[in-house]
Amino acid sequence: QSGSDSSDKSKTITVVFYPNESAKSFAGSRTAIKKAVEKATGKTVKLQTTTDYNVAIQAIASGKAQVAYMGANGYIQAHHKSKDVVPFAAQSDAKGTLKDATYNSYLMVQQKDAKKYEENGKYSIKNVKGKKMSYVSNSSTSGFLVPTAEISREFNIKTSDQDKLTQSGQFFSKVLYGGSHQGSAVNLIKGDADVAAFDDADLMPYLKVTKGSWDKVGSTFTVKDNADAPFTSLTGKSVVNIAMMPVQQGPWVYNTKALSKDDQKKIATEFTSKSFAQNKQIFSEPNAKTPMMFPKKSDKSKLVKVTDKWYAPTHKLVGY
Amino acid sequence: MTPERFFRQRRLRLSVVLLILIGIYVISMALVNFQAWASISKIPAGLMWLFTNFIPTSRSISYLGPILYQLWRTLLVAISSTMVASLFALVFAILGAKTTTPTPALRWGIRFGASLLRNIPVVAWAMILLFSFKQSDFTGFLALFFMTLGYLTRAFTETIEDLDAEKLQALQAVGANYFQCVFCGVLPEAASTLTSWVLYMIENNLRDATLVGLLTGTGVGFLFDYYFKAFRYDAAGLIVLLIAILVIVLELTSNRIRRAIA
Amino acid sequence: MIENSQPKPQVLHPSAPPTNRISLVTKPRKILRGVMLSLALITIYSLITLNTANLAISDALHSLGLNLNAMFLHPSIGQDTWSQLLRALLTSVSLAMLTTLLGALIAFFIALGAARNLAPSWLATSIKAVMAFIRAIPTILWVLIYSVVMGLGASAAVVGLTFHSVAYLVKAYSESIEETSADTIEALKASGVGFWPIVFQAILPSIIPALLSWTFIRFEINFANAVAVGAAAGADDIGYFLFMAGSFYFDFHEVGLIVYLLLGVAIVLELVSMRLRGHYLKQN
Amino acid sequence: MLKVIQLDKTYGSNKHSLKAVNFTAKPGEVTAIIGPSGAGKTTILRSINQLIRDDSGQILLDDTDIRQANKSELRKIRHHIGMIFQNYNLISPLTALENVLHGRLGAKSTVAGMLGLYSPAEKQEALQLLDEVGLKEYAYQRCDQLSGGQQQRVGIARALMQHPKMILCDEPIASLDPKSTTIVMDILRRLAKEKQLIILINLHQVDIAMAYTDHIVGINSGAIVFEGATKDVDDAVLQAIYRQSEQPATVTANEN
Amino acid sequence: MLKVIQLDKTYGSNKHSLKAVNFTAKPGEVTAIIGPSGAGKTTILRSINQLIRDDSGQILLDDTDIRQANKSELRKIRHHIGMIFQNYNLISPLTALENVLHGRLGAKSTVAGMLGLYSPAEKQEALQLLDEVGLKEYAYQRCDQLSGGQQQRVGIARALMQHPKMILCDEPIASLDPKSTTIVMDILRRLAKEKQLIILINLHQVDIAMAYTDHIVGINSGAIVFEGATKDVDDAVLQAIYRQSEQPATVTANEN
Ligand SMILES: Nc1ncnc2c1ncn2[C@@H]1O[C@H](COP(=O)(O)OP(=O)(O)OP(=O)(O)O)[C@@H](O)[C@H]1O
Ligand SMILES: Nc1ncnc2c1ncn2[C@@H]1O[C@H](COP(=O)(O)OP(=O)(O)OP(=O)(O)O)[C@@H](O)[C@H]1O
Ligand SMILES: [Mg+2]
Ligand SMILES: [Mg+2]
Repeated sequence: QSGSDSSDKSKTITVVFYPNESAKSFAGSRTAIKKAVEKATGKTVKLQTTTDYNVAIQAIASGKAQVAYMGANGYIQAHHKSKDVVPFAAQSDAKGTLKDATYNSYLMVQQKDAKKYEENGKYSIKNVKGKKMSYVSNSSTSGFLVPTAEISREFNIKTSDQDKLTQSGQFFSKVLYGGSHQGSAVNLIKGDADVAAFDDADLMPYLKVTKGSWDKVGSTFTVKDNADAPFTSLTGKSVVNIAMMPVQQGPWVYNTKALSKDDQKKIATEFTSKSFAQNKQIFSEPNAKTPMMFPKKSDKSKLVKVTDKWYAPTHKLVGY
Repeated sequence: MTPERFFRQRRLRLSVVLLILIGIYVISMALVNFQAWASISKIPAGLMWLFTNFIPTSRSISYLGPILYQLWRTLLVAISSTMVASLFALVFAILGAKTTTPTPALRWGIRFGASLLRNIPVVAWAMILLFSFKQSDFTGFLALFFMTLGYLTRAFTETIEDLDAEKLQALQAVGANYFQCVFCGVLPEAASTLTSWVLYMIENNLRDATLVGLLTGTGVGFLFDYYFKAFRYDAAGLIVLLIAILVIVLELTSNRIRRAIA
Repeated sequence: MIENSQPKPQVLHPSAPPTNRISLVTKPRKILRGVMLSLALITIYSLITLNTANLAISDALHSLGLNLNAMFLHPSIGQDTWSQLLRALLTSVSLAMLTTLLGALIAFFIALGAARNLAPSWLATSIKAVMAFIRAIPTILWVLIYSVVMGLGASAAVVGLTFHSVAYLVKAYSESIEETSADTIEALKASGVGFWPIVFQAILPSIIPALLSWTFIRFEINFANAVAVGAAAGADDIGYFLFMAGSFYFDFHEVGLIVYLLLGVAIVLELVSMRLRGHYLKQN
Repeated sequence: MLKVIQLDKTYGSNKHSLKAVNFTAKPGEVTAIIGPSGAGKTTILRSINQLIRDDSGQILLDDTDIRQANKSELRKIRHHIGMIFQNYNLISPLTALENVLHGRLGAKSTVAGMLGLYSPAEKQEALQLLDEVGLKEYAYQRCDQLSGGQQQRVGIARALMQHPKMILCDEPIASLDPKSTTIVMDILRRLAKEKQLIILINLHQVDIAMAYTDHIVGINSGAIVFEGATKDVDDAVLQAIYRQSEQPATVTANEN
Repeated sequence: MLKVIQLDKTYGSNKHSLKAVNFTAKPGEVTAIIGPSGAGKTTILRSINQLIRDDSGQILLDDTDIRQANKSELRKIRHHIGMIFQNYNLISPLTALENVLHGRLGAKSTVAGMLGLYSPAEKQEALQLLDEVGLKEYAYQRCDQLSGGQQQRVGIARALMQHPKMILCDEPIASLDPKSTTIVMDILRRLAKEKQLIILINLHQVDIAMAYTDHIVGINSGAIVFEGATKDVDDAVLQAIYRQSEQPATVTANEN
């Protein structure tokens, strides 16, 4: 196994992907990344997909994998386990900077119930207490961590009491887990939940904006007429976002103990280079049929250098 | 036929079996790229890692209340699903066992059905049940019920097939009919084995809580998942410890019960 | 106390109570009934308190019908290719075979120490307790542990899954060993045969049918486990495709197809196991 | 009256176990089947109540052919045929009393039989029978805790519990001591006379056969070599019955 | 020379199965233990090779007390004691030949024993022994396909395969026909004489005991009631051996 000896001199470099980025459709992007790393370092690269967050995080933290692409929350966890895990690149915003390098997590309600959460024309989450809540899964950043943090802030719940938000019959009358962003949305649209948490990226294929925009609180979203399973029987139903939280883009990280300084530099340079951003296998064209790993919002979209400092907001959310 | 030839044939057969097994081993090792020695040498390290990371701390003791409550709920679901499933399994097993089946066609049908239930993967169960039956205890119960039914039907069938056929013949010779043979012969003869299977399945269902956690969002399986994914390994370790204790207690009780009814 | 033509000994009648009511209920039976009754009561209690989330059965069944229809009546290959799927299926089968083979081999020897009719009872009890503990640790945790110490990949999955196999098979094997007739073992003991020859010449041949059926049941479980957690360790097996199709793309059709593939393997297995068992059980 | 006509039986394909067996057993008489080990004695008995299906022939019990009976008829017929086995074949986790009561199963409704509901009279009778075979004290003991001889006697009581027309005994006294042997053979002979039962016994002990039976069927390698009154059995006859067959038919080393 | 001195044995707590049993068996002689069913015959035999641990007493074989032997000594001693069981106790999925060869296991190294490696001479001898008990044709048949009598003879061959100093037989002829009985008893008697073996046989058939043995031990309810030369056994002695014990000791209906 490549990672069996985690010294600087390791001949192969293992790159591990989160379940999300392990998707089959990103196979092309993964291969392109492999080639890029091989070209930069001259070493053999091994790609490793996984279907379990923990496994990916432990792999990079323990140095069995040298490079990983993770979510912001996962990075914080990995960094907490081992300070050797350091971010070196993240997806930029449309302007090619880190300023708005975020995506959105929502708390949504059904359109017919939206009124109940409106006060003087402004939506708030004051009324979510005692409702039926649907999360994605307890390992999700945008479908769990960020929403619970938002609710805790609103209701002044101490960190040590946050477990209350996760189980039925405490803060919420009922807590459901959709298992995925889609599943959480289905819970809401079917009426099993009153409030649901999910993000924009995962629902874009199924929902269209019918009022407002993806970036505005109080917008209305409707299930597309040609939506695939599990939305096939739910077409035309509408939901409203009553809260929107920015989530920081996840970083590319390496384990500084397991990767030589030289290789670290070479990889960071390659990833943030122009040619990398122009690789069509990695950054999808604006209207490409099959999306690649990173969407090209504009010409300036690219990977930019990041440090642990930039993730301070997420550090704060997680609590360490 | 001389003894020499006989034993040569024996040895030949044994060697063929061994060769096949070694072949399977080598081929699958190559196919999945498994490194035997490197892996075996890492086993102690893994155990060390487990014990250093998953030791419950004083902090995790404070979670004891909710964990015990969920453990209790899970135990209830495990018991009830096993009991209901074992009723059905018993009927299917009697109808499906070679020695007691009314018609061989039924036997194949039952074996096939049981195999189906056992081999539908967790992900598929989740898809089948979750989208239709919502996330609730009942859905968890259903999933456990079906899986248990698959295993118990097979186990019961084989238990019954292993009984001494002559003893059943003694009852047939008395003129007992099918049901009487079953109730007065098969069941008493197999009772202790069947009971130990039921008790074992309860234990198994208690452990196999991942699926239930997924389907119900409650239970000790959910809690484990929650702590595990939140990297609160001490609490997850506490859960494992409690499950282990409960499983051992169950096993001891089940041994005592088996001895008492044997 | 054989009764015969000789003068009947007086003492025979009175010892038993006047037997107007003869009860057939013996103590073990009372215990069995007690156990069954309490389990039944627990079952009823938990069924009553079961949270059904106000399930509308007709809706649920309707939707179940739709899903099953999509899965099993309209399976499709989705975005994958047959060669990808079959290759992954082969990996899963290999994983299961490896873990079963390793597990069975290791478990057989440990089981000798865990069988009460062969080993001292303190040893048997402690081995069984350790095995119960190993079984209590979820499979995914074993896989995680070994991906941490060995790195991601199939090796971690194999070692992780093997742990459970061993723990399970030790229990199963040791109970089979305990069931071998004490008399046959005694017959060899009586001629001064030592432990190992008895194990291989008497016990092993007698319990082969039981071992076979346990090992095959475990193969099935290992196959299911390989599918469920193999992908977590990056073993690139059919579990990865199932996870993608199921939890990622919600492609009921492809899930259906993969389930069919898995069932195909299971049925081949079932047939092999039935034939082997039949071969060893045939007496009459 | 039991008439066995041209009974033939082959196990598997390589061995003729019964060859055109013909004999008759009368009510009120004890008939012994004697012959060397492996001659087919057990096979004959099991064919009579169709525990094994023979290949051809007729088995007439009071002029109805048992071989032609359908399933439910067979059950009724079997209820009138008690059987005592070489290996006892008791349901071991149950008590002696319950095993004896099993003799009533054939006469009970399905449900009553399933649930083991026996009338007080039946229980009393079972106890009485156990007493008769000298096992009263063991009525509530599990059968697997009894000695071989004790188990055999439970089996006899079970057969008697059926109120049978005919009793088939497969070496019923093999594990009994002489005293018990006397008792059992006495009971069987008395039953035959008093209730006009047909009693068919496989025996190894020629002396017992000579002392207790009325009619003897001698069998060797699956073929009847003698049938007649016990008093007609002389040394020549015994010689014929127990003669070594030259070559054990077509038996070959089974390679399995 | 086998000397059993003050052997006592209690099963569980409610029953005295052997009470101060004393007797002697000499090489070159066949000694029979006779007594009613449940008297404790089997218990004595199993105590002798320590298959059941007795409560107290001494068992001297050539002046070494078997009861004092440690584990490996016991194994060696046992290898010189052949045993033939009431229920045959063969390993049923194996062939007759293999079961006979098991008699050599006690003399083999662990590894050779584990793998069942037998020398050609041993195999030849096993076949020879099977021939002697009349089962040559069945050497390659699975034991569970043999009749009771056939299985019993395989058991005898297995004991002979041990080249024993002493053979313990628990009702070895219970399921044998008279012819086989004669053969087996003849073999045993011949072995006793030729090889100066100690042969101890539990028997139910008094006539066989009278015809084939030199020495008789009579037991009733766990106590020796007679020991002496066979020729000294008369009706009074038999009466005493098989007499009804007044009250079956403390046996009560066991609710277990
Ligand atoms: N299930 C079977 N399969 C094959 N052969 C069998 C089977 N049962 C019995 N036989 C053979 O049929 C023949 C007759 O067997 P059977 O049991 O009737 O003999 P038996 O006269 O009762 O002998 P014994 O006195 O030893 O009990 C024997 O040679 C035996 O090997
Ligand atoms: N394992 C046991 N537990 C309790 N009691 C037993 C056990 N084995 C035998 N006994 C009792 O001990 C007594 C002697 O039994 P044993 O088997 O030695 O008799 P036996 O003389 O060989 O009888 P048989 O001629 O019927 O074989 C019997 O009353 C029996 O019920
Ligand atoms: Mg027979
Ligand atoms: Mg005995």
